[in-house]
Amino acid sequence: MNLRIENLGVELDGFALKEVNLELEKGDFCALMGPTGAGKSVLLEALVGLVPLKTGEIYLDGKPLSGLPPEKRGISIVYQDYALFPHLSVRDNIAYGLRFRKVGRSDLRMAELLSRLGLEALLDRFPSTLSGGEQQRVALARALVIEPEILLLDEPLSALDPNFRQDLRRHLKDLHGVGGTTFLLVTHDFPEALSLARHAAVMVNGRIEQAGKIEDIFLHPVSPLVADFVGMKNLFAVEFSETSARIKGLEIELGRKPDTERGYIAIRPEDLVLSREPLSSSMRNSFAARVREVRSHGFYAEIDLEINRLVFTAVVTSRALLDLKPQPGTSLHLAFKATAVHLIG
Amino acid sequence: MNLRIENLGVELDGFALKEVNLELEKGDFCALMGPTGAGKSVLLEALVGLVPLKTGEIYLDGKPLSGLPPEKRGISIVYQDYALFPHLSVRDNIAYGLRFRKVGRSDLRMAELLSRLGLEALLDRFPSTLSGGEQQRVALARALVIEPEILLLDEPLSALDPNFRQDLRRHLKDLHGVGGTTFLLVTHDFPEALSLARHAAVMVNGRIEQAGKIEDIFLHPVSPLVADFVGMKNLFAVEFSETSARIKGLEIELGRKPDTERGYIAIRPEDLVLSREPLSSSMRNSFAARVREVRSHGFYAEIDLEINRLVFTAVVTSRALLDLKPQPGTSLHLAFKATAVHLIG
Amino acid sequence: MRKESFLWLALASSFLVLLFILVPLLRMVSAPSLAALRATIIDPEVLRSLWLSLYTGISAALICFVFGTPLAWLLARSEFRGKRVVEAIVDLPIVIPHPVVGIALLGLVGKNFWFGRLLHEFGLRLVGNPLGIIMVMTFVGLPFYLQSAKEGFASVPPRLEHVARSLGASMFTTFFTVTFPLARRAILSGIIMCCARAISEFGAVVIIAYHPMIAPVLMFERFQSYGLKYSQPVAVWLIVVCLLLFVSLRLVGRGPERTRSGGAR
Amino acid sequence: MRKESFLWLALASSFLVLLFILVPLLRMVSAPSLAALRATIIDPEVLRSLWLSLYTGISAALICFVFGTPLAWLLARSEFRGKRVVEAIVDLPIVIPHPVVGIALLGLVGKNFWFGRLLHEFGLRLVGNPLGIIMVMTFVGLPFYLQSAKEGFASVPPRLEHVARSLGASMFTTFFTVTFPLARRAILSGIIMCCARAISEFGAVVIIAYHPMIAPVLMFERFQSYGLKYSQPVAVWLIVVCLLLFVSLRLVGRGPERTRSGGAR
Repeated sequence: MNLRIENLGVELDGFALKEVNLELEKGDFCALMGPTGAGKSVLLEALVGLVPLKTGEIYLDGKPLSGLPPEKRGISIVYQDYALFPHLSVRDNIAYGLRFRKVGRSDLRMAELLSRLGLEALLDRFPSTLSGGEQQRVALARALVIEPEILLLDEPLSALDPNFRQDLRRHLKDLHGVGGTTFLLVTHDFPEALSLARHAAVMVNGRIEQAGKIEDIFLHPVSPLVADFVGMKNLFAVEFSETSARIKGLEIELGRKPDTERGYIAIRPEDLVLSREPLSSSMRNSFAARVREVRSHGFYAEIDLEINRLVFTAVVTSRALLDLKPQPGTSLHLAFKATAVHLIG
Repeated sequence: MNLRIENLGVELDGFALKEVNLELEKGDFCALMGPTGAGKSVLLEALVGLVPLKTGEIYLDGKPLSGLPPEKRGISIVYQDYALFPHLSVRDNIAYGLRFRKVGRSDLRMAELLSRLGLEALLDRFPSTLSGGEQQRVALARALVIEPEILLLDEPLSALDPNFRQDLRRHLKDLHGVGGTTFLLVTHDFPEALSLARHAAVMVNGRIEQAGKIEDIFLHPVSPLVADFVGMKNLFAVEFSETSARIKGLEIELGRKPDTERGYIAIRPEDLVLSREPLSSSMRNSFAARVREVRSHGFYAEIDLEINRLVFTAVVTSRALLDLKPQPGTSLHLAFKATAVHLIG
Repeated sequence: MRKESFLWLALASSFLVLLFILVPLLRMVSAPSLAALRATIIDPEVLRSLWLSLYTGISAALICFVFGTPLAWLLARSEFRGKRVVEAIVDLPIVIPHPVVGIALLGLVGKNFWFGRLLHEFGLRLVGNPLGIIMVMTFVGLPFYLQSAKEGFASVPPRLEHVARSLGASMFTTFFTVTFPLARRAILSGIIMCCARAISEFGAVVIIAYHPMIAPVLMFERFQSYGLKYSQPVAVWLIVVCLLLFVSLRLVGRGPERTRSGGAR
Repeated sequence: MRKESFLWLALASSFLVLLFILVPLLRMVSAPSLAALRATIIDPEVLRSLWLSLYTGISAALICFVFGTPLAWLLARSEFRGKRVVEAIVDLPIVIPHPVVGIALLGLVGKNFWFGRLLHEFGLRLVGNPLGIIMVMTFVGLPFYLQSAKEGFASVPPRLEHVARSLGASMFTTFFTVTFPLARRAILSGIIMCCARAISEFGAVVIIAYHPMIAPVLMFERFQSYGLKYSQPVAVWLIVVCLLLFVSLRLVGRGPERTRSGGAR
């Protein structure tokens, strides 16, 4: 294991991290997700060595870090607000760390980063003359040129304009392949994590709720909190009987028999199929529903539908919206496969 | 016309509004959209009377406003950062304007707003103890209790957490129905405008590029700038011949004959239909394409496809993604109706 | 280890600085015997000078408050050509050597200038008079009040004023219901700093008015006539009176605020 | 109309305040004849006192810079119990009446206290000596330097320091390559304010050292011995020298910054 966080606890102004455990392999790209105030940034600060640990230990390549000051840890950080040195040129910003860490072939390394990030033309400029996207690329170069063991990214995209965001996302993917550096990306945006990371951990209230492959978290959230966070809108507390789940008189076919009698089921909004007429299809669950509300979001729209006072949210493209023409109060048919129903907790 | 802006010009620190014309009917809900820095907030400040006009005039119910100080205009404003008075309780904040404007039945009006916005329990609290969503509801009540002619909303949702955002959006819709107040909402978020407003104006570089019904702007943008802003990703400069458009050897059927020889065409990403096998359908345009990149965004994914070095972007649901399994380099079939092709400019 | 040595160095240097400020003051306060202190505070000359220092200082601070507040507001809220020049002018009284201040004011209101003679004809005696002392104190105290009040006004978000205007409040009402209440603490701090600076002034006052004697002048006279030992008790009492004044001002200023935001976390 | 009347009132009051500060100074500067000014500046006693004022003031500012910088940094960067007490202590020299400062320092280093006698035995004479003047000036100038330097450090985002640390810089190196360069302007301002306050001091210096005479003391003596007219030229020259010093310091401090961010918009 490259990075191992063991039973880490931090207390800070009444806010606390508790029993945080996490392991990252060398060269991994892990996303640390969670709602605002979950403690993601505090965990990063603990890794860098800026806040004292109350319990636990952090190991890097097996060596404990807790005695080491930030400058001895080999952990670089990139902040949301770039944090470039305003009194230094782009060149001096990027080269800042090189005088402290002896990096072999640092000239080559620097040249390669500059060319990959398209920064050659900006070397003599000062940070205040750069766009947000350019500044963040400089910050990335500065953090990576010293070949850190770990690169921490604290919501590096969220201050950027959408156009730059996409651009930087591509750069991040690109750079991750090159060195052996492990990336740990903090974000409160699940789609962003999904598009970048291989593994992920979801943090809620100072604890890690779930960690693992990002697809697994997306497909099999272990708790309602995680389910809600990864966009499983249709989350219901149900009673199981045989291979079906019951809630408010509604019987939902699961196609398999759960271990417990009670639990949660969740269905992704995009797994709900809507139609004006009942579909004759292989989908095991099909109901007549009443439209409650339609929220258009440009590319896609969310439709709230009611069945027996149970509200389902479906996502359809704006295109489909024009075909379905759903109006609050009218009826539509709603169907979904038994395999689209996820059992939680 | 309730509000008429005629040939308005403003100069401010090197930034300028030029020849702004806009008309709003009484009780309208209009969205003022545009990228950051387009001058939307400056226009609001000109309406409130905080920046001097260089040219033009603003008429409210036919009367010119330019001589009037802000307090005589009958135009309320709600800011992104709430701008509540921190030294006054919620009650005193909301009632602040009532001592200056004689509003009939102000008690009734206040009681109704409090109940609609769910603020009754918060009356004795101070702003610093409220959540962002609560603060914005108080700001709304404060602005509306004096029954202004016009309510200006300066990105009222963008500082809120996504959960509160939806909640406040509903409140805005609800409140708009009640009084006769005209709403003018500034946003740089097209989906937000689409879900709230009836009419819209798109502002770019200090000018109004297009104004009209919001659906018309969505469906028929007049310029590439507007098209890009409302999410028309597939925008190409083409030559027309008969009822088709040519670009890089590709011939796209339009189903109608354009007036000009050259121009732009745009196709919404969600109007592109993807399939693994060629579809035998009524769609007039069908091509084999190579997948270049797939970007997942949770509910939906964007796929870049290449045909003759022309890049198309399609939007599909995550569900469809699992069926199509597109990998960079593989082939897919891309089709769209002739009616999905929009002629611009 | 290196990290700690840097911190220790900083701590050591800081301690040195604090000791340098505190030790002389503590030594002075502890030097006079209680008997000497008691004898001093019933000396009518001392009482008169303390009282004179207090009321001239407070008057100067109030004058700064009344006339300085509009200027502080303008400096915080508006941009205009020559603003930096105005700010430099406002800071001048800090930079001007204290006897120079006295000489400059005396040159204006003294009898060898027409303006001074004019004042004198109207019965307005400033030289050797509490009014003259207040004038000098206002001069040296102004920058301290303006600085603090300006910062106070600048920290009130202009948006709050815009909202108040759009809700129907005039510029005047907006100032008194929004801007001023929110800048209250800074304004009070400014008044206290201004008052403190005024009461501490010696070099400028001594030129305009050796008599009636404010406390610092009395102290100086006793030092020159009788030596260190006889000036120390007056110094102690002056410091005690000033501390009482400032602490009570702070308490008065803080009281209402607490009640008001009682619901705040 | 109401809006305008409010603005006019504010403008009128502001003008009054600016006139109150400027007119006495302008009157004083214009009062002495050119001949008197010329005669004054070749007077060796005046030259000596100006030079003494300058070098003691600059020395005091440099001492504040060297010993005060760590304290300013700690106050800007760390939270600790009793921080408000430390801040109050640091502000004390502003509030203490000037002769009291002199009396307090004299009480410590004078011959009727063991510490003073100890210093004297080691050959360190402070009373009636430039060293004593520097000590007094350091005392009164400290708060001005600390205030400005503290604000300068506080305005440097801690994140920049965190990044520097994570890139391998020690606390020490981070301070000298990031924190200090970014707070440079505020530190320079602090040095200038401190120097100005030091040179302007009179009441405290006159108690520790009437001789050798700094310029304000000389001015005071000429005022007392010969009257207003003979003190004005010295005052004018002192002001001219101070202004030259501060303007050149500002220019020196600004020069490199401009070159460096030459590419900035």
